[in-house]
Amino acid sequence: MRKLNFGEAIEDALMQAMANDEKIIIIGEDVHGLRLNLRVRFGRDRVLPTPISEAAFVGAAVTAAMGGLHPVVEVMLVDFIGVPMDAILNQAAKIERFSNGKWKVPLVIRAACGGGYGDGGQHEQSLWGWLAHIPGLVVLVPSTPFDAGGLMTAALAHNGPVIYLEHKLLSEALLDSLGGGSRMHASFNVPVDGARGEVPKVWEPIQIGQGVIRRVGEHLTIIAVGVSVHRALEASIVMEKKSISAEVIDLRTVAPLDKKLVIGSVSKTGRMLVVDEDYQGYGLSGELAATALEAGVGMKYSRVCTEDTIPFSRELEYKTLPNVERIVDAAIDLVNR
Amino acid sequence: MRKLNFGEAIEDALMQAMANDEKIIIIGEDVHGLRLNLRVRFGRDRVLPTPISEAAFVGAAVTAAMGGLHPVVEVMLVDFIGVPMDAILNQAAKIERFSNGKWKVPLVIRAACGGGYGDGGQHEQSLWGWLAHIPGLVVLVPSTPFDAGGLMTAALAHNGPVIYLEHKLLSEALLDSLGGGSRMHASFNVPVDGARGEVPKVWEPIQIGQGVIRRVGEHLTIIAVGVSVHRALEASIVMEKKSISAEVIDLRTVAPLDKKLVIGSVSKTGRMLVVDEDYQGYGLSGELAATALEAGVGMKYSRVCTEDTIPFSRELEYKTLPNVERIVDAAIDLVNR
Amino acid sequence: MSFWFKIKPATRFVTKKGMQMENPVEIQVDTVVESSIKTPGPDSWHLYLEMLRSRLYEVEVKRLWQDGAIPGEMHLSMGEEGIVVGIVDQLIDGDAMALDHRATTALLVRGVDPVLLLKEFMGRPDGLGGGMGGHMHLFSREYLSASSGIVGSSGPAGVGFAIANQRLRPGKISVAFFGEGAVNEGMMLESFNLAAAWKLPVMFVCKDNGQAVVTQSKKVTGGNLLERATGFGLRAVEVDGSEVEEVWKVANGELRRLRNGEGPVFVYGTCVHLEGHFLGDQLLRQAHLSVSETIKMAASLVKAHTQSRGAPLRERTASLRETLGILRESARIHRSKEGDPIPILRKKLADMDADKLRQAEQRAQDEIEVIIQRATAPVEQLEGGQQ
Amino acid sequence: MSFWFKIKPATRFVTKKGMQMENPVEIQVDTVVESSIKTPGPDSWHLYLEMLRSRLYEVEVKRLWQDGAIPGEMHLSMGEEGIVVGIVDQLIDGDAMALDHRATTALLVRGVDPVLLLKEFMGRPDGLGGGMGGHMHLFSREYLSASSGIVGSSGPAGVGFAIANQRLRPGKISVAFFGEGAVNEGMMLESFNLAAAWKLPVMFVCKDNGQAVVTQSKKVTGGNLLERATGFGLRAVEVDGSEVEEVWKVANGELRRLRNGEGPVFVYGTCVHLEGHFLGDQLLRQAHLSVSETIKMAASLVKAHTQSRGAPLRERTASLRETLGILRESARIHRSKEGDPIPILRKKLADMDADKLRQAEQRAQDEIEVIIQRATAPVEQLEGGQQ
Ligand SMILES: Cc1ncc(C[n+]2csc(CCOP(=O)(O)OP(=O)(O)O)c2C)c(N)n1
Ligand SMILES: Cc1ncc(C[n+]2csc(CCOP(=O)(O)OP(=O)(O)O)c2C)c(N)n1
Ligand SMILES: [Mg+2]
Ligand SMILES: [Mg+2]
Repeated sequence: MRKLNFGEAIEDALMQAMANDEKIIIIGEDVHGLRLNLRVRFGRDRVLPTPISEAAFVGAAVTAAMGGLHPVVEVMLVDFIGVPMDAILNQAAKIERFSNGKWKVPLVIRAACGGGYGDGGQHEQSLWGWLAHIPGLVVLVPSTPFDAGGLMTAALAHNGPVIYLEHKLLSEALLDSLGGGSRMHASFNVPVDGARGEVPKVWEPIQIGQGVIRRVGEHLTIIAVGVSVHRALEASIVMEKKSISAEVIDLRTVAPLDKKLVIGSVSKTGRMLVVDEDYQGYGLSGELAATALEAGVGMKYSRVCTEDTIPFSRELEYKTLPNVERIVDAAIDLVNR
Repeated sequence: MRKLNFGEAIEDALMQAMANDEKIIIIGEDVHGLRLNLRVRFGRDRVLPTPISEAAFVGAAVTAAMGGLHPVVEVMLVDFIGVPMDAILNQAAKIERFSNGKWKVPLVIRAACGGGYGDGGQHEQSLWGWLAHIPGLVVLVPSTPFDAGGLMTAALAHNGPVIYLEHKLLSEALLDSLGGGSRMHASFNVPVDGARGEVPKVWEPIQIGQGVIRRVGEHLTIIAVGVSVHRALEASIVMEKKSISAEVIDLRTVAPLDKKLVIGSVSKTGRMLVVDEDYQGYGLSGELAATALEAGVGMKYSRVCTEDTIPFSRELEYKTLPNVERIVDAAIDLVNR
Repeated sequence: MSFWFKIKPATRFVTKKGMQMENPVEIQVDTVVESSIKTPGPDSWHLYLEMLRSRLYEVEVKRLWQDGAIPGEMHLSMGEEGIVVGIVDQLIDGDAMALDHRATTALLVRGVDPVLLLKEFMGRPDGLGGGMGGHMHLFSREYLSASSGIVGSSGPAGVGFAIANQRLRPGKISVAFFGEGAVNEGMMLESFNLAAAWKLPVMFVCKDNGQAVVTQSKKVTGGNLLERATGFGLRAVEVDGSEVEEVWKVANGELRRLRNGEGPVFVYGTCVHLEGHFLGDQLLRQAHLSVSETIKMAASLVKAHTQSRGAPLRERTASLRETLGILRESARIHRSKEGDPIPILRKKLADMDADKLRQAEQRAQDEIEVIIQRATAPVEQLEGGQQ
Repeated sequence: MSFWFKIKPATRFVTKKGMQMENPVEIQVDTVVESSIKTPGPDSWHLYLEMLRSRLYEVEVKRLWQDGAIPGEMHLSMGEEGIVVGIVDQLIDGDAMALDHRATTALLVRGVDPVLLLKEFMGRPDGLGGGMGGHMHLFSREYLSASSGIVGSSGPAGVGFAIANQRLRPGKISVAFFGEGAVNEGMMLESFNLAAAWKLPVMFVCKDNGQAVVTQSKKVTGGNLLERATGFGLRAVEVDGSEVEEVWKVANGELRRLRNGEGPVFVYGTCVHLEGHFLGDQLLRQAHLSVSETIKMAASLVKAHTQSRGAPLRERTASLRETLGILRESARIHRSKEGDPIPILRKKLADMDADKLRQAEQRAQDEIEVIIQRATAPVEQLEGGQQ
């Protein structure tokens, strides 16, 4: 198998999908620069740089999809998704329902997400659990190049609106431009297995709603997405030395949830530790608790999430985002309860 | 004590607060009609009808607050809050943090919420759990005239951004205009104790973050806000006949949660049933599960929420929103687990 | 193509008011007047009947709403038929429409089945959207038409349809309808710019009825809307919405330009709100208040006007006067019906051929009755027969 | 009032480059040139020094960023000093500022402590926002100044400050700064309308540097921005951002109008991006690519240009040429530094009094050094001394 960087994998999957399906177009700010290769290959008619008008171009992408295209509309950072939120909340997510299933909205909303490179609280949010609250949306968060390409392929095979989030710490080009990777002394805690890895020659879609067990363990189940999966894996190695055996689930899809996988693992371990870079309250971490309880699975439960606005200072940022120490501490605490 | 309707109680509380505090102003669409009494009393300088420009006037309300005013900015229906979402997500909720606590944003964002009068999926949402996901926001949802006035008073005493949601089924004027209450044959399942009730002569703030036990019971704890509180109470009476004794908690504040009250009650009953008119996934109902589990309280858990986009048809709408039958069924199921 | 064409099969039932349709005699509908698309000028008879049918249909919608058969809000398009018919009449297969909360006329004229539409208003499972959408959320994939209850959202929606048409159906265009209040909504303004920058085949149609709910739009709108559109690089033209033939003519030229890829256009038309903002509009009701209601409303107003602490008395009186002024103005427009496009054209046609007019009107009335009967028949009765 | 006035206590240290400040001799700062607020015309020396200090400060910011001492993105205001200084120099107590992602110059000129500011850029706990905000989220309650990283948000923010000032501080105004790219953002456009409708004392200042990240704004903007503003009922004036004195004069008249309650204004000024979009800007880097980088980038491009299935070859070449054109143009502007307001005024002053200029510049240089030293001193050393 060939190896690609995370961002390259996404581009590669898009390249293959766009070659096969003329209905796929890309819309977004600066895409003539950000997606230069796609623009050069597929032409200016299919890769459309926009004005800074997220409400209009995301709204337009919804009806462009209804009119027969399959747009990939880019909202640079998921932090900016409040700007075009109505188009997502009240249009994209609801039109299939309103039309009684007669009219679908095949649309990928792509955005960069996540923190850990010192860009402050308006540029490092995750918001996947927040978006998942809206019925009608699929929310995808890959953690490896393999999944990044496979989930983009799946998103483009899906006949409905999909939020596709690309973590900046995994994505070389984004980290370079937003984190200032060009300088000598900037250093980021990039998970190597997330940033580069093996990918198939021809992309196959990964089943939406299917998580994966990244590590088998006995004492507790750690559930995460994106960069937090790698933090959890790193923490698991630390725990191993303390004779704690952690199972690590990578959800890959935030909505719909892979309930079976979660319930199965937690039934076995009896403990759930959610590691979520999105805000803690009223989001993914709570939903996972409810999911197990609804299935009648009792458990001990803990979570390591982002509890408040992300501070700019690298030190405070480190403490605020889920990190290996916090995960290890929470796991030890949970196992000893 | 005098009695007022729900909407009158809010107006009355605003009337008293505005008389005491010149910094309070009202901003929003049609407020010269909707808040006519306030405008006549306090003048056109303090009750400002806007163009249909939610992003601008909610954004402006944030800096108006920072500049020394205490605006009550109205977003007619909470369904429309996607339009000015950036001002809430990235400005109002974050500025106190960004300024390291030096600059506060005393701002009330008022909106009508909730369904049950046949207005369709873009006009009947609740979204309180969704908003509560954003760190830095207080989210209030009163269920009685007493609480409506008391929580508005509290909102105006709070030195930070508050989302204040007014349920349309409780609010005569809103139901009249949006549900067409003027016609002969329109009928709505309005909870009488919510729509009209005793209120104090002089309004006192209700402690933000303090829920209340509306009914004491033994077998399970039902947790709700807004109209669902009344549905839960009605369901409790039905259950009583089946020898099920339900405790009913009215959270009143969605964020911050009254964890103590929740944990105390669930520790006692061992069962939690969340009744939430907001969407089920990744929201309040999950957060309540997590809250109890984090405190080490094991329990049986179930929820009756809005699972999908709210249909327009009265019949389908009834089935989709939490109703008494669904609550009773879920409670029986939970008690028999 | 007349709008009831979409009753499937395309039939008209000979029936009498209130008569049970046990064994209706089916007669193939002959369109009263041929579609005017190919004619050099507007066909006034045709346009009149399109407007009239929509009006009659909405009269029934109003009745059904008032009877409680239609839930929720109900915004009629009564008064804006001139603008809508003058444009939609000329749309063809592949053209798209992005609609606001007053979608009825546009959908009817475009050809959407009026029975399915009315059933959707009533929330019936056999309605256009299976009762899932309701009157603010109407979708016809066949006619590439979508409505939304979010003010301003028809701007981006029109742009999106135009993007799709530009690529998949060259020569086909999209039309976005909205009120003057929506032109202060950011997403609408952004979509003007986007359309201009990308030279999209979209016609933005602003139906200015002067009011947005209880707000007089002039008071909250800076500048002039035609200049505003021009400031985004849009071509901007003005029409008088009370003159459907004029609208038709202007639209005819503009549609040709659009189909030729000459870039977007902003069409600004004035019109009236004949039924207030929505049915049961408080403004209209308050203008016709009962004595007890007046006293009740007055009581709290009097209190607000006199209580201690507040604005100076002068200001209190001024603000009261202002709102009462809006009430009165609204009632005046409602009473005068000035600007209603239907009587204006009717007078002209009556002068031309009063007999023909009477007959055509009777036919339209009959057709509406059939539609209402079919739409209000119990669900069971139609199963099998309905697709 | 010169910008380093806010170092508390207002002192200047006699020091030499690199010297340790063990026992610095404190000298009361005498403002080099008196504030020009009360003078009938602009004080060119004063304006020049404001610009120069900001420039020198940002040169240091750039160095610190490149050294890794400042994390994240860093958008400099280098090149827009002419517009910013010409306006902010004339603001007074109670005036407010709504700022975008290039807030440095405005905050410095307004009087915010440059040491606290720089510390915030570095994310230090003793920074302006305790390291919580960072360079895109800068807040000074004292100066009613707030910045945000959300493009377009300074429009509504400026409006809100103006609402507060209109009520609480009559005669005090607000200024909103933003780029030309932000004028396509709906919230900005809405705020133009809101300001016009409510006749708010807000100055909207559009700093047009022609570019928004890698997008040439003209290509995605319909119409002309001055006409666009006029279409919202705003008064609109144009300035040349390379001529700070001209900016000052225009702003002087406009500020007077604003303070008199004559309604909002849109000030449109052209300027340049001297440091690309943000530090480390890929455009600038790609314009100065190393050989290996060029080949790497070229490899994927060559592939995209030649692979089967895709656009016709002509179109592929055209789109490649277009993007390379943007790169080249960006590099050209960067190299030429045309439009930079600082050398333009410097030349004039050098002709007037070269000695005075040299001395003033030396002083400015010294002051910046002190600021940098103080801002980069370890946190411990300052505790107690710092408030
Ligand atoms: C985003 C949003 N804000 C507010 C509303 C409430 N609302 C519904 S219709 C309307 C007035 C629209 O005025 P206009 O665009 O002139 O259309 P008209 O009703 O006059 O035809 C308002 C404010 C809404 N539906 N959506
Ligand atoms: C809502 C939003 N969309 C996109 C961005 C990303 N972004 C940051 S600066 C910028 C360009 C702004 O251009 P302009 O307004 O001209 O200001 P300039 O950077 O040229 O000074 C963009 C697109 C953002 N920060 N916020
Ligand atoms: Mg209107
Ligand atoms: Mg720019």
